[in-house]
Formats: sequence, C-alpha cells, structure tokens
Amino acid sequence: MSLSDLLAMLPILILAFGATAILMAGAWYREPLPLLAGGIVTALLGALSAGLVTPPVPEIAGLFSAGGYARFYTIVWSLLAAAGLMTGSRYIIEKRIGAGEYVSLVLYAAAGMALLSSATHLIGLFIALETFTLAFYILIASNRNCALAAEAGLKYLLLGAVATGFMAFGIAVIYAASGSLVLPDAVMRLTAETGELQAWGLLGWGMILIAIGFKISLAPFHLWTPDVYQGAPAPVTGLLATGSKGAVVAALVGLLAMSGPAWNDLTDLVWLLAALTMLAGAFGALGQSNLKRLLAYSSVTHMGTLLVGVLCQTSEGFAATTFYVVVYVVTSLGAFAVIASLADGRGEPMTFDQWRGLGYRHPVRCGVLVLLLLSLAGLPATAGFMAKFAVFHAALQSGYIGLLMIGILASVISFAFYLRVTMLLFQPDEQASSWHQGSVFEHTVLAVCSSAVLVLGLFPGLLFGLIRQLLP
Amino acid sequence: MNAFANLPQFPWMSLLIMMPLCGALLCLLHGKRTNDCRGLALATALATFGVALYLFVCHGQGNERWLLYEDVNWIPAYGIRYVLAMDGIALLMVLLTAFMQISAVLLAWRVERHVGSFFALLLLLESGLMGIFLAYDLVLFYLFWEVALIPMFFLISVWGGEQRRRAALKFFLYTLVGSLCMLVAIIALYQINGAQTGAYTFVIGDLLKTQLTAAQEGWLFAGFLAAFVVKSPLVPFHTWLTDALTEAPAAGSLDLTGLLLKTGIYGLIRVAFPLFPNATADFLPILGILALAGLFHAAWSAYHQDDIKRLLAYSSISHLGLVVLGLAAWQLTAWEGSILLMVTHGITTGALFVLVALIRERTGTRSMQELGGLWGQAPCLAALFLLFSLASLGLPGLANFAGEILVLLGTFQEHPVWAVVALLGVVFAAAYMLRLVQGVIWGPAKAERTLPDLTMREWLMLLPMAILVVWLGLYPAPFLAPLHGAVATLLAGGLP
Amino acid sequence: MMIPFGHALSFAAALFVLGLTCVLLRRQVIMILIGVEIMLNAASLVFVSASAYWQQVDGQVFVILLMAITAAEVAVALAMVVYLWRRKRTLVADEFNGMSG
Amino acid sequence: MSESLLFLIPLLPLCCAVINMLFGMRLPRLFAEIMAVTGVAGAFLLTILFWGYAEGEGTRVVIFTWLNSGAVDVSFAMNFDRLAAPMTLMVTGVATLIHLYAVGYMHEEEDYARFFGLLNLFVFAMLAIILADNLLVLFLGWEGVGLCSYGLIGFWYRKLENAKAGTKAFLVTRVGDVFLAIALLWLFAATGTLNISEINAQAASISPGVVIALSLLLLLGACGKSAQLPLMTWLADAMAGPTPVSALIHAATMVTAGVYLLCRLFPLVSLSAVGMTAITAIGALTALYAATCAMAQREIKRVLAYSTMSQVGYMFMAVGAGTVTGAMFHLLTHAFFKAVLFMAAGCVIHLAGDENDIYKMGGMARRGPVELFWVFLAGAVCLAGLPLTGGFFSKDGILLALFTHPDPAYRVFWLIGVLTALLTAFYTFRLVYLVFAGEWRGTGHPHAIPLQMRWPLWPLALLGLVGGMLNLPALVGGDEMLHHWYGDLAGRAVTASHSTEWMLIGFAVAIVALGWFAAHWRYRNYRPPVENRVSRFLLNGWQADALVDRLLVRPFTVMARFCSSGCDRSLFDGTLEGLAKMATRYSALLVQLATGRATTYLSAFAWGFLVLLGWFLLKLVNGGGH
Repeated sequence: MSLSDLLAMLPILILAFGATAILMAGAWYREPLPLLAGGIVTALLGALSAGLVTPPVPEIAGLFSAGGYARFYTIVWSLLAAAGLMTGSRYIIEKRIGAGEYVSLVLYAAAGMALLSSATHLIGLFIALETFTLAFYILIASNRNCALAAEAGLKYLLLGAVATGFMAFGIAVIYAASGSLVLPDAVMRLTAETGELQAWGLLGWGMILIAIGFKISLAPFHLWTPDVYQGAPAPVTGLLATGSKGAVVAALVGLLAMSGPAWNDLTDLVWLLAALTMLAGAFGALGQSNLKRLLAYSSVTHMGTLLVGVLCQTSEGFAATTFYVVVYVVTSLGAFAVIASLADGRGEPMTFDQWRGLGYRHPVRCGVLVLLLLSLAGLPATAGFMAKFAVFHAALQSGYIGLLMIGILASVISFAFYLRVTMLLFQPDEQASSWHQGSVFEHTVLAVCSSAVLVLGLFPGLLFGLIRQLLP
Repeated sequence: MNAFANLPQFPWMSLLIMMPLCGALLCLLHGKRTNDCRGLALATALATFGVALYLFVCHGQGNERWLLYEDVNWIPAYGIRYVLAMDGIALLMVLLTAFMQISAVLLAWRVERHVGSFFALLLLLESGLMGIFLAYDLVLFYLFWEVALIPMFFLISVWGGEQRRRAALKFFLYTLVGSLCMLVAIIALYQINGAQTGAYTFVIGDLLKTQLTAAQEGWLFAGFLAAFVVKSPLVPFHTWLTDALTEAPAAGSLDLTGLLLKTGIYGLIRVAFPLFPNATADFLPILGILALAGLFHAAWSAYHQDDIKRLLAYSSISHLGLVVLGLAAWQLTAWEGSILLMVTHGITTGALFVLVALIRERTGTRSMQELGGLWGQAPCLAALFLLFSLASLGLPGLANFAGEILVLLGTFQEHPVWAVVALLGVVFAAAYMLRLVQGVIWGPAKAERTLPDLTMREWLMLLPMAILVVWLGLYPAPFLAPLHGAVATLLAGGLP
Repeated sequence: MMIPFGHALSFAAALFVLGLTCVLLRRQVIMILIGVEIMLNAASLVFVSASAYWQQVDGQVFVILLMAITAAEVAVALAMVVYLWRRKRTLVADEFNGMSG
Repeated sequence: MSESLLFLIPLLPLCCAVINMLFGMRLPRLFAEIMAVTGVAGAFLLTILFWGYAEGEGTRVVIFTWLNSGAVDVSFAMNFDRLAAPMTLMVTGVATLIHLYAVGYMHEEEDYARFFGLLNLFVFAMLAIILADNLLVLFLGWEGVGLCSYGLIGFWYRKLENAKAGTKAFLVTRVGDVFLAIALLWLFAATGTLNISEINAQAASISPGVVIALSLLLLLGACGKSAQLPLMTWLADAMAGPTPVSALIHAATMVTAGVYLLCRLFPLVSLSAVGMTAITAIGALTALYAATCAMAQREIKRVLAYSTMSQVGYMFMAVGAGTVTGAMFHLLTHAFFKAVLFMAAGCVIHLAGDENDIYKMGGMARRGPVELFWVFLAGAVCLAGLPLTGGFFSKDGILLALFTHPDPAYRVFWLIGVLTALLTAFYTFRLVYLVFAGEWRGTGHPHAIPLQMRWPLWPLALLGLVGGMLNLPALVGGDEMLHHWYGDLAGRAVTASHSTEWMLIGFAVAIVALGWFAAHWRYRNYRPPVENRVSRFLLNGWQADALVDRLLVRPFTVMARFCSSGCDRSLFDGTLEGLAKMATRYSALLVQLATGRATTYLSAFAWGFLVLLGWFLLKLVNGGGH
C-alpha cells in the first residue's frame, strides 16, 4: 500500500477515521451538538478532498477505482451524509440517542457507499455493501423507545442477511466458473469460449442481481421497503431511501460499463424486473394512506425506471441513470427531511389524517413538499422531469418501447397519488394541528434540496455536461 | 431561422412570459397583505396587456413569417433551445390571453381564502399560456404545456365547488395522459431527426425537414393528436371539461374556457399539422367528422342541462367543434374564420361565465329551476347576459358570427355537406341559448329577492368585452389582418 | 488426494438450498439467522474449493473476509435479538407485524 | 345632397334605437318617445328626399369593409334602387304611423325604453334587408328582424307564455334562416360573390340543377320569415306581443321580408320553372290554409294574423306567377289596410277592456267613438277585396296573372286563389259583424283611447282605400304606374284580352258578394259559437303545433337526454370510473402482498429465486452454456 494509494483513498479515509474518532469521543463526551458538528465537518471535508485532491493512481489496490466517476459519487455521498446528519440532529437530541454512535454510523455508511460506487472488484463490492448495510441495521432500530423501529430493524436485518447470502454465493459461483474476482477479467473469461456468458456465470449474476434487487427493492424483493421506511426514523429513512439505493445503482452502472456485452444475456431478466418494479411500485402507492409508505412505494417505481436506464447499456443510458440517481437522491432526501422537520413529541406526521390541511399550518414546508412530490412525479421545470426525460430518451434510443409505455403508465399513476397528497395538504381542515417548527439545520437542507430541484430542472445542462465527462 | 436569431431586438416575448411570473412570485411573497396582492395582480395583468397591445400595434399588420423570434441555447446536452417565435396567430392568442387575464383578475377580486396564492396561481397560469402560444422548441412547448396545468389544478382543487377534488384530478390526469403521449412522440421525432441529420434539435422549424415513413408519421402524429384532441376537447374526450368548468372557481373557468381550451387547437395548427403533413392529409376527414359529432353532441347535451354553468361548458365544446371543422376544411377563409372564432368565442363565452359567476354571487344558485325574471331585478346584468348569449348563438353583427360565417363560407368550398350539417348546428345553438336566456332573464321572478345591479368593478370587467364583441362583429378586419400571412404560409407548407 | 471440484460444488449447492429452506421454514429469528449462516458457509465452501481448483488465493482471501463480515453481522443480529426479546418476550419473527399494507 | 348620405336612412333608426336602449331609462319619457318617432319619420323624409337616386340603375353606397379573407370580401354596402325605394318609403311611412300609435298605446308601460329601442331596431333591420347590397348584409337584417320580433313578442316577459312565444318565433324563423344561409353559401361557391346584383347578373351562368336547388332553398328561407307553410306556426302565437308590434310585424316589417327576398333575387329564382311552381303552390296552400283557420278563430288578433298569412300567400302566388309588380302592389296595399286593421283592433281591445274574444264583444259601433267603426270597416273592405278598394285591385291583378299564366297548371292555383277570396270575404265580414253589430256581450270596462291612437288610423285607411291608384290597370283607365316604375325588374308583364279581364273582375265581385251575404246571413244576429271537431281543428290551425311537437321537438329532447345522460354520464364517464376502479382494485391486491410478516417477504425472496432458476434452466435448454 503505497502513499499514492492512500492519497487516492483520502476521502474514504477521512470519513472512516473521522467516524472512528467521533465514536471514541462519544464514549466519554456526551454533548451531542459538537459531535454532530464534527461529523458534518468530517463529511464536508471528505467531499472537499474528493473534489480537490486528484488521485495519482487510477485504481486502489485493484479493488476500487479512483476515477472521476468514483470521486463524483464520493462527493455525492459525503454531502448526503452531511445532509443526513443535519436532518437527524433534532432527532438525536430529542430522542437522547448516543450522538457518537449515530454520527459515526452515518459516516461509516457514507464511506461504505463511496466505496461501493467505486468498486471494481467483487471483493470490494461485497465489503462495501456489507459496510453500510451493517450500519443501517443499527441506524434503523436506533430509536429505542419505538416498537415500529425495532420491527423495521428486524425485517431489514433478516432480509438483508439472506440477501448477503445470495450475494456471497453468487460471487462464489462466478469465481468458481471464471477463476477471477476482477470484473472485466471475470466476464472476459466467462465469455471466452462462446460469445455469451457461461451458464454458471448467468446463475452467479442472477443471484447477485437478487441481492441487488433486495437492496434497491426491485419487485418482488421490495416488500420490506414500506415497512422499514415507516418504522425507521425519517432522517435514517432519508439516507436509506437515497444513499443505500443510489450507491448500489452507481455500482451497477460502473460494473456494467466495464463488463460490456456479456450483459446482453441478462437483459430479458432485467427487462422483466424493471417492468414488474415500475408497476408494483405505482399500484402499491396508489392504495396507501400513509405518506412514508407512499414514498416507499414511489421509490420502488423510481428504481424500476432507473433500471430501464441501466438496461439501455448505452452511454446515453448510463448518463441518464446517473443524472436520475442524483436527482432522485436530492428530491427524496428533501421529502423525508420535510417529514423529519415536522416531527415532534407525537412522533412524525405519517397518516393522511395527520397531513390533511397541514398546508395552511406550515405553508412553506408543505410548499416545498409539494414541489418535491411534483418533481418525483416528473413535472416539467423540476429536476424530476429532466431525469425521466433522459431515461425515456435513452430507452427509446435503445428501442425498449414496451418498457417506455409501462413507464408512461406508471408515471400517470404516480401523478395520481402524488396529486392526491398535494390536494390533501391544501384541503381546508380545522382540526389540522400544527407540528414542530423545525431547526435551522433542517431548514437549510430543505432550502438546498428545493433550490437544487429547481436549478437542475431548469438548467440540467451543467450536471449533464459533468456526467458525460465522468462516465467510465 | 438562425438568421432571425442574430437580429438584435428587445426580448418582448420573454417579457410577456416573465412579467406574470414575477407578479406571481411577488403575490406569493405578499400573501398576507390581501389588498397589495389584488393591486399587484391587476397591475401585472394590465402591464402584460399593455405589452401585448404594443406588439399588436407594432406588428399587427406585418406579413412576414415571424413577427418576432428569440433563440437562446438552453440545454446543449440534448440540443434543447429556448426558442420563442411569434406569428400572426400567436399574436392574436397572446393578445386574447392578456386581455382575458384582466377580467380574470377583476373577477377574482372577491376571493376570500388565501388571496395571495390565488392570484399567484392565476398569474402563473397566464405566463404558462403565454409560453404555450410562443414556444417554438418542442421541449419548451411541452414544459409550458404542463406548467399551465398545475395552477389550474390547484385553482380547481382548492377554490372549486363541491366536487372539486374529483374534477381536478380528472382534469389533470385526463390531459396528462394525452401530453405524455405527446412527450413520447416528441422524443421519438427528435431521435429520428437527429439520426438523419446528425444535428439533434427540438426546434420545430428544423424538425419540419424530417424524413418519416408513413408508419412513423402516423404514430407520431397520433401521439401529438392525443394531447391536442383531449385538450381541445373533441368528443368523446370532453367529459373532463364539463366537470372542470363546472367545479372551477369563476376566474378559473374563465381562463379555462377562454384560453386553456384554445391551446389544444393552437397546438394542432402550430405543431401537429406542419410537422406531419401526410398524416394530416389522411386524418383531416376523420377530424371533420369528429368535429361535427362534437358540435351536435355538445349542442344536444347543452340543451338538456339545468346548471347554467354546465350548459355553457357544453356550448363551448360545441363552438370548438365548429372551430375544428374549419381547420379540417383546410382552406384559407375557413382557417382565418376558425382562428377568429377562437378569439371571439373566448370573449363571449368568457363573458358569459363572468355573468354566471355574478348571478351565482347574487342569487346563490346556478339552477334554471330557481332562476328567472332577472330582467326585472337587475336589468343591466340581464341586458349584458342577453347580449353575450346572442353573440354566442351567432347573431350577425356580433362577434361570433364573423368567425362562424367565414368558417362556413370556407368549408362549403371544400366540403359542402359539412357546412350544411354544421349550419343545422347553428339552429341547435339558438335552441339551447334561447332556453338559457328564457330560463334566466325572462319569466316571472322565482324568488322575491332584490338583486344589486352591476357594480363599478363588474362594469370594468364586462364593458370592454361588450365593446369588443360589437367591434369584432362589425369590424374584425384589424384582427384578421395579421392572420393572412401566417395562415397562408401554414397552408402552403402544409398538405403535399 | 483431491476432492473433485464438481462434488464440492454440488455439496455447496445442497448446503445453500438447505440453508434457504431453513430460512423459509423456521419462524424463530435465531433459526432464520442460522439458516443464513449455513447459506454463507456454502458460499465460503465454494470459494475454498474454487481457489483450490484455480490454484489461487483470492478465494481464500474472500473466505476470510466473509468470516469477518459474518461475525460482525452476527454481533449486530444477536444484539437485535436481545433487544427484541426485551421488547416483546418473543422471538417469533411473525409476531412483529405492527406494520403492513 | 351627396349620395353618400344615403346610409342615413337606415342609420337614423339605428342610432335612435341604440340611444334609447342605452340611456332611454335615464332620459325623460317624452324625449325617448319623440326620438323614437323622429328616427323613423326622419328616415321617411330622407327616402323622399333621396328618391331621385333610385331611378335608373339605382345607387350603391359602400360604408366600410366588414369581412375580408381570401376570396371573401364583404362590406357594409347599400343599394337604393327601384325595387327598394317604394318598399323603403312604405316601411318608413307605415312604421312612423305605427310608432305614433305605439306612443299612445304604451303610455302606461314603464319599460318604454326597451320597447321603443326594439321598435326602432326592428325598422332598421327591415331597412337593412331592403337596402342590402350583398346577401350578408341582407342576412344581418334578416336575423335582426328575427331578434327584434323575439324581443317584442316576448316584451311582457313576466308571463312565461309571452317569452315562449317570442322564443318560438325566433327558433322557427331561424330554421328558415338556415336554408337562406345554405343558399348564401352555395351562391358564394357558385358565383364567387355575395353581391346581389352581381349574383342576378351571373344567374344565367349557373347550372340549371343548382338554380332549382337554390330557388327552393330561398323559398324555404322566405317561408320562415313570411310564415308560409310549413314554417307558419309562429305567427299566430306572435299575437302575444303588444298590438303595435303585431301591426309592425304584419304590415311593414318581417312577414313581407320573404316576398321581398324572392323579388330581390327574382332574376335567379325565375330561371327555374320548378322553383316558380313551388313558390306558387306554397303560396296557394298557405292562403287557403290560413283562410280556413281564420274562419274559426275567436280572438280578434288571431283572425287578423291568419288573414295576413293568407294575404302573404297571395303575394307568393304573384311571385310564382312571375309578376313582381303584382306581388309588390299587393304587398303595399296590404301593408296599409292591415296596419289599419291591427291598430283599430288595438283600439277595440282597449274599448272592450282588454278583451280579445270576439264572441265577448259586439255593439262596438255604438260603444266606442264612431270613427273607429268606419276606419275598421275601411280596412275590412280592403281585406275582403270589395271592388275599387286597393285590396281589390292588387288581389285582382294576382288572380289575373295566375289565370293568364301560360302553364295550365296555374289554373288550379287560380281556383284556390278564388276560393280563398271567398273565404276571406266571409271571415272578414264575420269579424265585422261579431265585433261591431248587435249588443255588447262583454264584461270589461273600456279604457280611454288617447289621441295618438286615433288619428294615425285615418291616413292609413285612406291609403288602403285609394291604394289602387298605385297600379291602376289600364282596363279602368289607369297607367300601371308601379309596373312602369319597376321597368325591367317588374317580371312578366300580364296581358289579357279585355273580355277575360272583365269576366274575372265580375267573377271576383260575385265572389266577394257571396262571401258577404254568407257572413251577413250567419252573423247579422248573434248566435253563440258552435263547438264541433271541425271548428276545433281549424281553431288550432290544423293541429300544426301538435304535429311539429311530435315530429321535431320531442325527438330533439329525447336525443338531448340521450347525449347528456346516456353518452356522457354513462358511457364516457362510466368508462373512466371503471378504469379508476380497476386501478384501485389492483393496488388493493398488491398491497395485500405486504402482509407485514417477515416470513412472507422471505418467501417472496424465494419465489424470485425460483423464477431466476427457471429462467436459468430455460437458458440452459436453449444452449446458453454447457
């Protein structure tokens, strides 16, 4: 491990060591705010270092790439961690949760995501995946005086464990068939004899796909999503919904970009998954009467749409997917941040009865929520539209008309349920009780998210240009 | 096109779009201070109208293809440009929009709940409409197309009548399905054209040269049609409109019937027909039949209504049927008639909706069962109601007749049968309109109430409309002048 | 002498399926976790035999990492088990069904 | 005086109308009344002043462009020519007197501004028809007339029946207008212009088949306004309006418009024999139909209404027989005496205390001012066609034209005409006897009759009596003034040997005498009316309304219900609702999958795995690998 490798790993190291340090400090220093501040600073430092320090080597120990793509996502996830900590601040303080543990776990998770997005080696993939999964096991159940949180933790734990099993076995099968854990190499060997993937390779990929399917909740592996989202505290849900999924998709894109045509044998399976996911998410959300569950299902739909972008396997598709990930992360985080900012002694506003008429009690934050929901639905002039637009364009370009139509149907349905919520918010109701006013941190996050949604919606060119350069 | 882009000129059209937008934001910020919002909204509307009027005066007689053209690079990653282009037709629609908006704002004066947001939405809607009428880049067009929906959705769902949520959702989703089909068609066209020329662009003018196979053209045309036909609305895609119009707040239904409906037909004229001439040629007969069906279906349905607002909604559909018929005739006179009829219908029916709102304010009902004898109670109100009803049933010398007769004269040249059948529809129009008038202003006063007659503000709303209705009826020449050039080009560029 | 690769693989496959069956059939959280452990062990078996077959160390490296990760996971899981037991005095997974739909 | 000032003729009434409508209620009543009268009177004087311009080819005045688009270029233009001038003179003149009468008649009405405004507008619209240079302006007047009749018939809107009658008038005439509009469109398509004189000039070049269609369309259009079969049902109900309005509608404006239209486009219409025959036939049938109905009516104004219908039938016959002169001659004389009759009837009703039923009158000769009787009688004898009255000469001219028509079929129409003349004489004198003879049978208390209601009757009565002078046949030493004035517009010159003419005159005299005697014998002494099926059938105008209701109105309403409820509510909305329900059902199913039990989720996992394995095996079978 040379110095240049360490330099290339600097962001990850900052996150990881910062996390550890804060964990230690938390052991005997119980004041939450400084710890939080420390965490936020660490995250921002990580982002900065990823942005400014150009790594001297393209790859780290053959496990992780240090390319622009990886660094881009490192920045995204570090910032996400910072935002997560900000939204979580009030939650920690009011629920008396060990600040040290919380902050360090979030940072660990961020490090994990960053690693995952830059994984080039199956070992790296596996480790990174497990890193933040473990962190999330704890974070989800962190609220010790809430039964639902415990239940959510259990569910996530069980399914996560099984997924890990599948992941490990899938990798094992690939290794057994190819004798390599380095992705391009492995795929190359698998496709050596015949032009297409060997049977075992297919099986291995399939099983990995199942594990990934669990992580980004593709149908039929999505059933845990609503429960966990509902049970987990909103700040954590925000991270879970955005980071853990986005990182996996990022990794997927990276791997595929490297593994090239071998993928073609899997397309029909992925096609099926994407179609199922989009529809399941849309229809599932239609029947919800709880905002967090609704958002969970909506995230399922979005993952399906993302999968379409991935499926295209063209630079168009990858660019679209990356853009979509960023937009989805910003928007979805904002939505959960709104919920978190409203939470008070009674917990978080979830059921539609609690939301009814809230638009008159908290106009600004509900306005922001409406904006974010419309962006999730894909209304023009918001970032969501450009993301959908890009993915649809990619799909059309690669000739996936069927998926495109399903996507259209899904987005019609999504409009239906998002609009139901917006109407609910501005439905005159005298009983509407007012909730917490929210802290400065939370308001900052909301401001950033909403403005980002608008800017990316009106001037997506900036981000698109960047992405086009970064794609591996 | 880019020859125009280089011309140094003041971005009047952007101004038209931006002014209402800024007004909307200010209203949103000053939401608490009710009176400021009212004044602000009115000022914005007036200023916008001023600009529109200025443009009309300066360029109203011009005959070149584009009276104004703005072109800025927007999203290079996809070759999306910010292109606004104004020809005679757009000019008229813009003028109409700005004009109607003043009445809308004045009509919304009485709104009590969340005044700031109401006016903000109203102005946002205006800027969206301006965008639709001016955008010349498909993505920009689609953006405004959708953006115009949102404020209307909120206007209906928050300030509407009893059934407001259902109506709003129906309105939004119904039109959304159409516009998503259009989106797919847009992207596909973009892709095909880009693959051919290598220059990926969404600018309509550049897409005109796309080489399409018959099948492609058919499908893409269908995609665009889905959006425009639903918005127009042609029977049988019209049921959203009757509900939306009935449930919307007064100002909302004014904008909806006066302006938003026109966007569908405008889209046909500006986007669908020029882009797909062959498909258009094949489709025109069907369009004509659909239009006639709509004309009669709506007229009959209107005759059966008791809620006067719903009746007017149906009458709008019927009139728009005639407009579309004129387009389907594909003949210069008919087209100019159609466009003129769009404008006049906007004014007359808009005014009628205003009057219905006033009647509702005074009597608290919209049912013909409970209305009647208005002449004895509020003569000026009744007289205006009569005037606009007569205009809307196409009495010569009043606005709608000018448009209708041109449409019929033109259509008869191409399809005599259509024109004759459409003429029968004119009797139907008389039938339901006279039924309306008889139910509202004649007969004995149902309830012994003393109604206040028109106030100053209401006169301000209605008088300009009344004057315009007579003016357009007797001397529409200045409003036809800008059309000649534009329509001629469109028709010439049109069918193969 | 060397065990044929095929045998090892099929044995591992059987093991994996057994683990999965355990996961599916048992209701106790602990038993489910044990099932998962079995699945993971099947994976490590494949790795070991594969690395033997390919004459590489990568597989064994992976097995080591896998053990470490499993340990961590088990730690978290057991903590969770204790926590759940304190909450509800039961470890039947289906008892925790406060959320659904 | 420059000719461009011609447009003042229609403009004057229009301005007065507009002023009255806008500010009438704010002006002193007297001012409004004076303005209304002067508006029309001024037009009358101007017509006399400008008379010279009508000679020769007449004078065209273009005011400003109305519509211009592509080939269409229509402007507000008027054409003051030989056909228009006498008509204008008559309309303005008669209308002036009627306005004066109205001032008296409506002196208690408080909503006078609307009344006088509409009255003036009515005159303006009629003038627009008369002076129109192109069909579009004519159409404007045509519809305007319909509008004003709508407003005036339903003037007393508080009684819903009146409003309904107005609506009916508008709708029925609108049906006629549609045919006129079709003709208009077709003419434009055929000739490329809407200018009337150009159309007449090009008429010969239009293919005969089209000409037939056009003339029939024009006929139907005329039927609407002139209340001819089959579009006549509105006229009888139009009596709901104030009496001056009835006078205006029947004498000067509206009903004569149809005749005028046919005369205007005579060069076109006359080209098709079929069209001409149709016109004659319609006229003849209507004349007979109306006469029979008039015999059984009980309300004084309804009798007169049906008589109008029948007289206009004569005018149609005249046009059909090819003599524009005859038509216009009868039109003019009829205008005079019908105006008298109506206004006198108005006085009678006043005297009878707003009693309309002639069976509840009687003895009016002694009850009211005696001149009333004489005036009414003057009108009546003209209507009955007593020799030497205006009505006699004009009607006789028409019968002669029919008799001498080369086509023998016209003899039938002539017979009908004669028969109608007989009936006319009978019901006219029936009316006179029932109203004026015998004892007062009514109950109402008479209102005073103001002066303005009396003296306008005299000049009209006089005109009616001596109206024959307008076109005195050469036979009795006249110089057929009107015929010569029209010159080439006059249509077929009616020539017959003196013997035939004398024979016809004698015949006509006999007919009238016969009718009178019959009436005299039946009604000299009052006998209560006989109620039988025939009389009821005639009273209800041959059940025409019921027929229309069954054939048109009901199907229309049924269709309306079907479209609104059947299509929109059930079919379209139903489909949408169905879709929405389906979506929610699916979502309910999907939501059930998430049972909340971890084991379910695990098994979902397993299912997914199974699917994967299945797909994997499929690949193997398809030879994915080895």
